[in-house]
Amino acid sequence: MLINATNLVAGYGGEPVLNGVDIELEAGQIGVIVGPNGAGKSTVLKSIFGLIGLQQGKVELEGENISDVPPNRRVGLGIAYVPQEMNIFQTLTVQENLEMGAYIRRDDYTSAMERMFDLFPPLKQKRNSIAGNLSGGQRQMVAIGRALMVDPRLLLLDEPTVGLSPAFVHDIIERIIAVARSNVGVLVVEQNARRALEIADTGFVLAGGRNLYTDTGENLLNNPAVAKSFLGR
Amino acid sequence: MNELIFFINKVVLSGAIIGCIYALGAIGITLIFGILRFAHFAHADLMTTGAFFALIFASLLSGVGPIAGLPTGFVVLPLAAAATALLAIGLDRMFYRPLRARNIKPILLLVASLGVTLMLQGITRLFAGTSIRTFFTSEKKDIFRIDVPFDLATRNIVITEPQVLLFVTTIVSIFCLHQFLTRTRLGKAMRAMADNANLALVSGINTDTVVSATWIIAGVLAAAGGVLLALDVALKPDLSFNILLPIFAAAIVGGVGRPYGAIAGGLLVGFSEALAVFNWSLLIRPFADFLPAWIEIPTRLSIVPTEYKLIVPFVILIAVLLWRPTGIFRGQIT
Amino acid sequence: MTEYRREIVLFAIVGIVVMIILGIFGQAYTLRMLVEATCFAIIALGLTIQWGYAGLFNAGIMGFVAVGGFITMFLSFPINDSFWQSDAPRSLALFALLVATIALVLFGLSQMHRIGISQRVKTALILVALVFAFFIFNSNLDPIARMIEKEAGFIGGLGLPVFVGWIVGGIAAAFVAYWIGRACLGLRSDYLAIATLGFAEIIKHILKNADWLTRGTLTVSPLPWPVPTPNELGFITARAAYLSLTAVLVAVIFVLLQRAYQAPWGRMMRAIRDNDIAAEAMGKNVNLRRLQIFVLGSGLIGFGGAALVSFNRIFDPSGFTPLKHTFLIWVMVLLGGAGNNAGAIFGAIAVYIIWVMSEPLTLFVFDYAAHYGSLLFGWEPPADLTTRALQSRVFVIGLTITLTLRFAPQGLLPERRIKVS
Amino acid sequence: MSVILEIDGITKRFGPVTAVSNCSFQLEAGKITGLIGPNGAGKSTLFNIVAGVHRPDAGEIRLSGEDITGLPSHELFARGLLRTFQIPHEFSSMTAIENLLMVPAFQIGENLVNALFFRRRFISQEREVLDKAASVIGFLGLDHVKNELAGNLSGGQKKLLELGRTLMVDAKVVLLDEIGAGVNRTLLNTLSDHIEELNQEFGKTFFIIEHNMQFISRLCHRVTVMIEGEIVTEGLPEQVLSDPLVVEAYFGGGKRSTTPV
Repeated sequence: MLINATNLVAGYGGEPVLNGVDIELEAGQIGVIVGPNGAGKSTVLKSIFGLIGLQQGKVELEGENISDVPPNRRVGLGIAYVPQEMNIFQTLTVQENLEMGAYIRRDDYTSAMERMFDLFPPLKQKRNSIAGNLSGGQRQMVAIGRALMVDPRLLLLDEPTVGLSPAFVHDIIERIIAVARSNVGVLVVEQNARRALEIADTGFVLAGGRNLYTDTGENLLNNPAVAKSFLGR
Repeated sequence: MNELIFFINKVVLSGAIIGCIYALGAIGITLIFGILRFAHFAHADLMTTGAFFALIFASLLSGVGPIAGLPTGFVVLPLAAAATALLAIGLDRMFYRPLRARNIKPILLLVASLGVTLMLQGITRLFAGTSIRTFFTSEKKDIFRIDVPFDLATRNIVITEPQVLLFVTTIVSIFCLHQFLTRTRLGKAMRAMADNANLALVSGINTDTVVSATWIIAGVLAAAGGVLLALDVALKPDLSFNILLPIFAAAIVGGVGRPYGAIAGGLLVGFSEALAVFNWSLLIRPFADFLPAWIEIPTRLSIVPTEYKLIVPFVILIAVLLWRPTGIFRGQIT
Repeated sequence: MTEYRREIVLFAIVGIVVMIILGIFGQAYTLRMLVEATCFAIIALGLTIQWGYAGLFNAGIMGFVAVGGFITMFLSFPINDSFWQSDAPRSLALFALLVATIALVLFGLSQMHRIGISQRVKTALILVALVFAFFIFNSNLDPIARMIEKEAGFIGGLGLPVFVGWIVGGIAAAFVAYWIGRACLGLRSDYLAIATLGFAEIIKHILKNADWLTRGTLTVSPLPWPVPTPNELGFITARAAYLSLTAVLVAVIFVLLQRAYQAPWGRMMRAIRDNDIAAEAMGKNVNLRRLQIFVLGSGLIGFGGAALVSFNRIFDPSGFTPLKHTFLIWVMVLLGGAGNNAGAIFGAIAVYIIWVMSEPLTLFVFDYAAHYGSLLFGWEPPADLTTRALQSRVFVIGLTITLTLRFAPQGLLPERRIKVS
Repeated sequence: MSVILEIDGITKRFGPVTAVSNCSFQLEAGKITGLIGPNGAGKSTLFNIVAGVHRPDAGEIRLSGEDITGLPSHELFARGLLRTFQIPHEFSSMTAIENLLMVPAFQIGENLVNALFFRRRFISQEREVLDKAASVIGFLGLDHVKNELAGNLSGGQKKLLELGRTLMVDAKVVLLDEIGAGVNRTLLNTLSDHIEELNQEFGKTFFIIEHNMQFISRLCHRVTVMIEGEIVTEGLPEQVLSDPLVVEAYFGGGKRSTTPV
């Protein structure tokens, strides 16, 4: 098991947002977290990455308990995180953004960078452009590319397609699949539930800070109760 | 022709000189603002303290200068810069970091830097007194008089050795800073953290290292500015307050968080000061014959009287704050 | 009473320290210190409403103190006959007429959008007009100023009662604050600090260099007192009379501010300080209210500054330093506790004692150091050691700020929670 | 039916992005109207335009027929439009009850002269405001923390305080910005009960942005759906929520996302 987070209870002071969430994911698989706003989807990613402390529960990476490791050291352990907003360095060039992603790497990462340009060809021509001037889709590519520069074992993506035009949504989803095929576990939070569950190996439906359903993406898509939990009928 | 030389001496050179000093201070202000998000009021005193360090080292190592053929105060600049950088890091550890750790409002960090500036002032004056000090007690200040190859020119362009050193140091510092910020891993991390501190943390950047690097650069440049200013004129202990607002003006004019903007801002403030008090009637007088007789050229025709020179940067500062608080070069990206 | 134990204990400590100082340095010295401390308390109350109630960072205290001091000098100083007998008053009146005309033209230009002139053109025209106005102003004022300086020294005062000077001084500071506030209160707090500091510096330079108006570096003295002067009553009685006046003023201002703080007005101000967006959404006119409290606080600062300048009997524009008049007040408010009026008074007295006492204490230490230094190591202390001791004040004040922020960020008397039963 | 708030042809662009495009709908007096739509649909932008935070590029907002477009938010409040905040905007260093006391605008004691010299002029009004705040605090079940600093309250209590503000004044329209977001189920039920009670007993008009469908379907009399900056449908909750277009938009990839551009 690549990542095994059990009974996560966490919040921002006051009442916890998560009231016991379980997440399990194998390497090379795509896990999708869906659910209504306020269900705690983003909070799950933040607590797996260590940005907020756990009140209860634990996070294990390949069987090793990493609950007390600070976030910048989790990068070194192979967890990369792409926040939902403000996820690129706007005043740096594309290439510098990628270099910052590789900040903790002491080895030669030119091959990783070339791989990134293969994965996201539009970035190659724009490598010396200021990232803040790129289009929304290209920014998202920079954001994901930055996270991938450490060759992570687990990639955490917080709503990577929000605000993107449909063509780019398709593009980004294709790339996520490609990343997972290179034996990286990808955990995605998505508002765009159907689209995301279609590519999910495992889907986690959250509500009120708890797991409501956990199943394969396909099963969840065909589960009428899931639709009901979304639309309240 | 002499009038033009006078103009070059009085405006072009002296504006550039004070502009360079302001720029060296303003880069530090702007870097600290960009990365630590507060207005560092102790910066001007960091500059004077740097000059005092140089004074101490120069008195310990007197005689080094003549060997190198340079003023002793300049030769010991690396030592003074190192000491100032250490001081800057020490001040951060002692006074700013504990407050940052408590997630205090940035405005209270500003207040803390006021406290630090008072302490620095108190200590330097307690140990060094309040009298004016100069590096040139035993050495003499080389003055270059450059002949202008025109028949009409009888005066010379005058520039002193410290002023030449100032230009060289400023250009070298800016070049090195540019290389550091755009080429090195740590320099890029500094820009990254100024851009988006949370994402820098998420990328695994060690923010403590970046903060230390910021203080080192700010301290070194502050020492350079302070020492060169003291070499150019003299070291007055109450100098710091006179340069505090100009360097803030320079940093804000250039857009806070933008080192290159700070350089432009420093020069702009420096030239404005020089231009504002320049006596324009000197430039007009040669053309008196061409003007109708009823126009009388006053003996003094400057934009502001010399006594008001000090308020020129404040006026620029306030004008920029009100007109465009993001600085006039906001389009520029660091 | 237990509720106010902290206040009682702290003020009692201050009282004991004052008694000790009285024992060592004598009555005249202690009275002088206390008068100055009470004047600073008025200024600190002005700042505590700006920063403590409304969260406005005013770093331009020195400017408002200078305005208050100047006005009180101008109004209360005896009439200068040689000025009034010269041609200068007539020239000045004509000059005033010219200034009024310029102001009218500028006002007219600023209203030009009403006749359909675009904003851009208007701004350009105003800028050009300002440049012209600046040159006309200077070229007309210069000869008058020179004439006054040559024939009469400076224009002198109006010989009005001192208290009128204080009140008008406060009003003038408030008036200046109104224009500064209108321009700057929209800025974020650190820029507001820098901008107000800049304005204060401009005010100081104008006062320092307008010799015809203020005698500049020559200074004006002796300023009259609102109570009989030491020449009439002797130091101790005269200073005691002055102290009773300033102490009553502090008490009156304290009571009034306390009422305002507890009234819905104070509640509204604190709400604006805590969260201006929400306060605006609850119908409070945030910009206007900030301007109001900025003007009120600056008026108090000007009033306190006027009382301070009168007491020192000398108007010296170069003496208005950011160090003494701005940062010292900030330490007073921060140490006392922002938003707590009793805290501001406590802070003013305590910090002023620290400020005044650090010099003799350092001298004491220096004497010992010099004595044993020469005795044991043959160290020869520098000749200006005693003048340097003065600098320890600055260090101690800096240390006090940083220690307060670190260990008592709310101040020694934090803002009180108003409980409702 | 009487219309109290009209949103007429509102358009707002941020740079090249059109966040809200020609949106029009109306709020009926005494009814609860919900605005739903997937993330990024422009709901918050529209809400902020109504609340006076943004100025629209085109269109008009009318409250009881009066044009209120682009007025600063304190003037909107004075005209009877009260908003709450998605992230609680409490006055953190004031007590819970003071948070409520400051809500009514134009209190006599907010005039400085009255505050300084004429306590008698505002004392009776102050007593009324106090009584009102005390009863609201009781209504919210926050009596035990009324003298606690609002900054120390829990997230849920702060949410209740946000709601309590709406009770302090007789606003014509109350705008609720995701009052249920980040709130647990029990508290959500409490909030819904309060809102329902306010609507039924006091006849208050509500305009709600919300993601929680149960909350919407339980409370709202009318629901408006926004997708990609446009209003796609509106009607009774049952109709709207079973509209295949809405189901697709909310659950699937958005109305037009299935067809590549």
